[in-house]
Amino acid sequence: MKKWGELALGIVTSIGGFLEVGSIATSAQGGAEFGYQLAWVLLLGTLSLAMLMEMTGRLAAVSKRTYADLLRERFGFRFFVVPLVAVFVVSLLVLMSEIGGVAIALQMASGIDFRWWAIPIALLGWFLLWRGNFSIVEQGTAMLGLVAISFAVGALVLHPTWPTLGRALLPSLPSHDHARYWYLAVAILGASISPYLYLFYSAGAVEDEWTIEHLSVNRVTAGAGNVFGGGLAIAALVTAALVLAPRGIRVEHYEQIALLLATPLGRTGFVLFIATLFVTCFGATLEIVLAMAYLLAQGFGWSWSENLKPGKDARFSTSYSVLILLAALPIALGADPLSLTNISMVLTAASLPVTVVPLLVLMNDGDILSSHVNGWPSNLALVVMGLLSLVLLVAALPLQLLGGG
Amino acid sequence: MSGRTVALSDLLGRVVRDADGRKIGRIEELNAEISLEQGRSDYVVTGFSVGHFEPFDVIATGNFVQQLVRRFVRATGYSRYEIPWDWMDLSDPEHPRALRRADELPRFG
Amino acid sequence: MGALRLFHDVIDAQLVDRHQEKIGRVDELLLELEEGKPPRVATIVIGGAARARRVGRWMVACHRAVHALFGQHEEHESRVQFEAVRCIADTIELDVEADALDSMHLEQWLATHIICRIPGASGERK
Amino acid sequence: MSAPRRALLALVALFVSAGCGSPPPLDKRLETLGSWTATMQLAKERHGAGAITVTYATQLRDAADEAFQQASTTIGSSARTRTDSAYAATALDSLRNAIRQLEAEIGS
Repeated sequence: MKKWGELALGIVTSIGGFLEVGSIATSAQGGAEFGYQLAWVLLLGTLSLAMLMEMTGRLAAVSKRTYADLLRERFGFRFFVVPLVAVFVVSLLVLMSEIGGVAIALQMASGIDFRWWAIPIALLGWFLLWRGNFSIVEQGTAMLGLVAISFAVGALVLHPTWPTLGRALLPSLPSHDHARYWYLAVAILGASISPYLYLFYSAGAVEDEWTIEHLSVNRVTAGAGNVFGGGLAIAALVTAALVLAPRGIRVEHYEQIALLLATPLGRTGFVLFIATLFVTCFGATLEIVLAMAYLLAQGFGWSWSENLKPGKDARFSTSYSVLILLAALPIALGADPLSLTNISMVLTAASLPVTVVPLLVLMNDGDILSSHVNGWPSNLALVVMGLLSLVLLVAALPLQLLGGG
Repeated sequence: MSGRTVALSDLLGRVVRDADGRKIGRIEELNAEISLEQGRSDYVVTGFSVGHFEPFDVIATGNFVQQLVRRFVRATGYSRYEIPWDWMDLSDPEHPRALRRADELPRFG
Repeated sequence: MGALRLFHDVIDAQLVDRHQEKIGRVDELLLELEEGKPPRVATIVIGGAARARRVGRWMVACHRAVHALFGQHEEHESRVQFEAVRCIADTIELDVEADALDSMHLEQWLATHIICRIPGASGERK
Repeated sequence: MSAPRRALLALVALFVSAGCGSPPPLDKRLETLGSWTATMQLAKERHGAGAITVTYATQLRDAADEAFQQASTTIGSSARTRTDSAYAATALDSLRNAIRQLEAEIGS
């Protein structure tokens, strides 16, 4: 029975964990401006994330060591500095956007300007991390994250034309605004394939003391869980395509996105959207700040675990405490959450090579994975993923200039 | 008489030249074993692995690139010399020299 | 413990003390060279300065600047003789006490002065 | 510092400066104004159907107002010919009306 419990938990975690401010904002903007057409990018992002999480999960289950730990130990500190700095900077920006998302949700509900909510949100998040252990943080936010299913309900109520959606799952070129199309594609990929997701996932596998028996749970969690999560992001895109696009509404401010569910589902839709934005962004806030603390602690060899009392891992708990408050400052000072989100999503896409390419070496290292090394299909997928990440790195900056903002 | 001290990371990646001054590759690994002497059990370096990447040598300074290339590019120009410690002159740690010509050194790959 | 690969197995490895407490990583390994003798694996160095030196001058400058920012001018570095190594596996166990290491200064300072002053911080597991 | 790392830093620096581009062309401006007009109309309809709260609708109105103020001061620079200015004027008018109608809806 324990295996089924973990299976359900696994799926719940990735459903709840997938949607966050980045995927909601980029899917809404994509649907509003290009209808169904960008659905294939979400599919590509979801499958890539599922693959990367399966691999980092397998790495952690077999070797009992996290991805960040192996990155430092196998390649040396001189190399490790690059992913460390890149992922840290990018995750800090995404963390700010997530806190912005929660603040906007509270502003829409209360009418009090989002700036006032930033510090209280950070303090609440800090309190949960300080007192709660790993499973409370992971399962609590994921269970609540299921409210994101309201996007699927919203999309269904609007009766999407399935054949068009089916065709949109295949890559297609835009008819107008090429730079904007590819900019949103990069932002959507950045929103779905975020390094903190698989760093957190591999640390979670160690926190949950996974062993080789968990490889099947790992495959299902990384696979099915993420496909479910990606499905919700596609639902958000479809809802925007059916509500915003026909009316020529482009998403310039977060507030506009609430109309997505208020249109098909009335007042309940409006309330469900605010709950979804609040819960998914708050869950992501906890996940990102923990992932950053894990990255530092595992990289420098400090003691770390969300299951230990803070006194036992002082530098680890100081890190997440300082980071969550630091990330709340720009929002408290009035930084625009939507442009912050867009820039952080594109930067995330640009930072992918430093965490994807090293997997090529680690996942084929018999010392670490013994018989569980990558088969040729996984290696092929990883090489394609590595090339895609290099294309994103090169394309991100010009697209930010041409199609951004 | 305690001798000079050198940091391992200062040796890794250093270009090694053979007795004739020809570049034979970069230090990739140092192998060590326990030696029991005067009642002390110390680890001492028994040999140096010096890797050579014909086409990639320029970029193969970082260990990451070496591991990436070595793992996937068996065919092209990767070869490794295993140099015993007493054939390696470390008087100047920044310019390690092998005390034999390249063709006399045990070679793999 | 047979043959050892110093880069692969030792440097950057996770270190633990007698009680399996994590005490940092092997940030540098010092070898002692003596005429006519094989280089001896002498000292494990744990500390930010040694790490920074491995990356480059700009990193050393960054490291020093951050320390100065926090008003810390002396370097908290630990040099442990390689004889203290008890076991080498995924982690390297040293026959030392975490509290006795200078490189653990920040961990102890934070724990006593800040963390344990906040309720819910002391104790073993949540 | 090794070449790849210097390139990475240059890339990031370029990124930060990428935030501020040149003033958007007129059609983008008109699209934005049209988008906010449509947002006001949808908000009015949704509020009428009891789907959204007054608090939320007011925030949408404020955001639209801000877009309107910004456009009315800066649209002159993109509208060169007389026909452009005509388009700009009508777009501004329709947004102002849409905002007024929403205010009437949530005011009542």
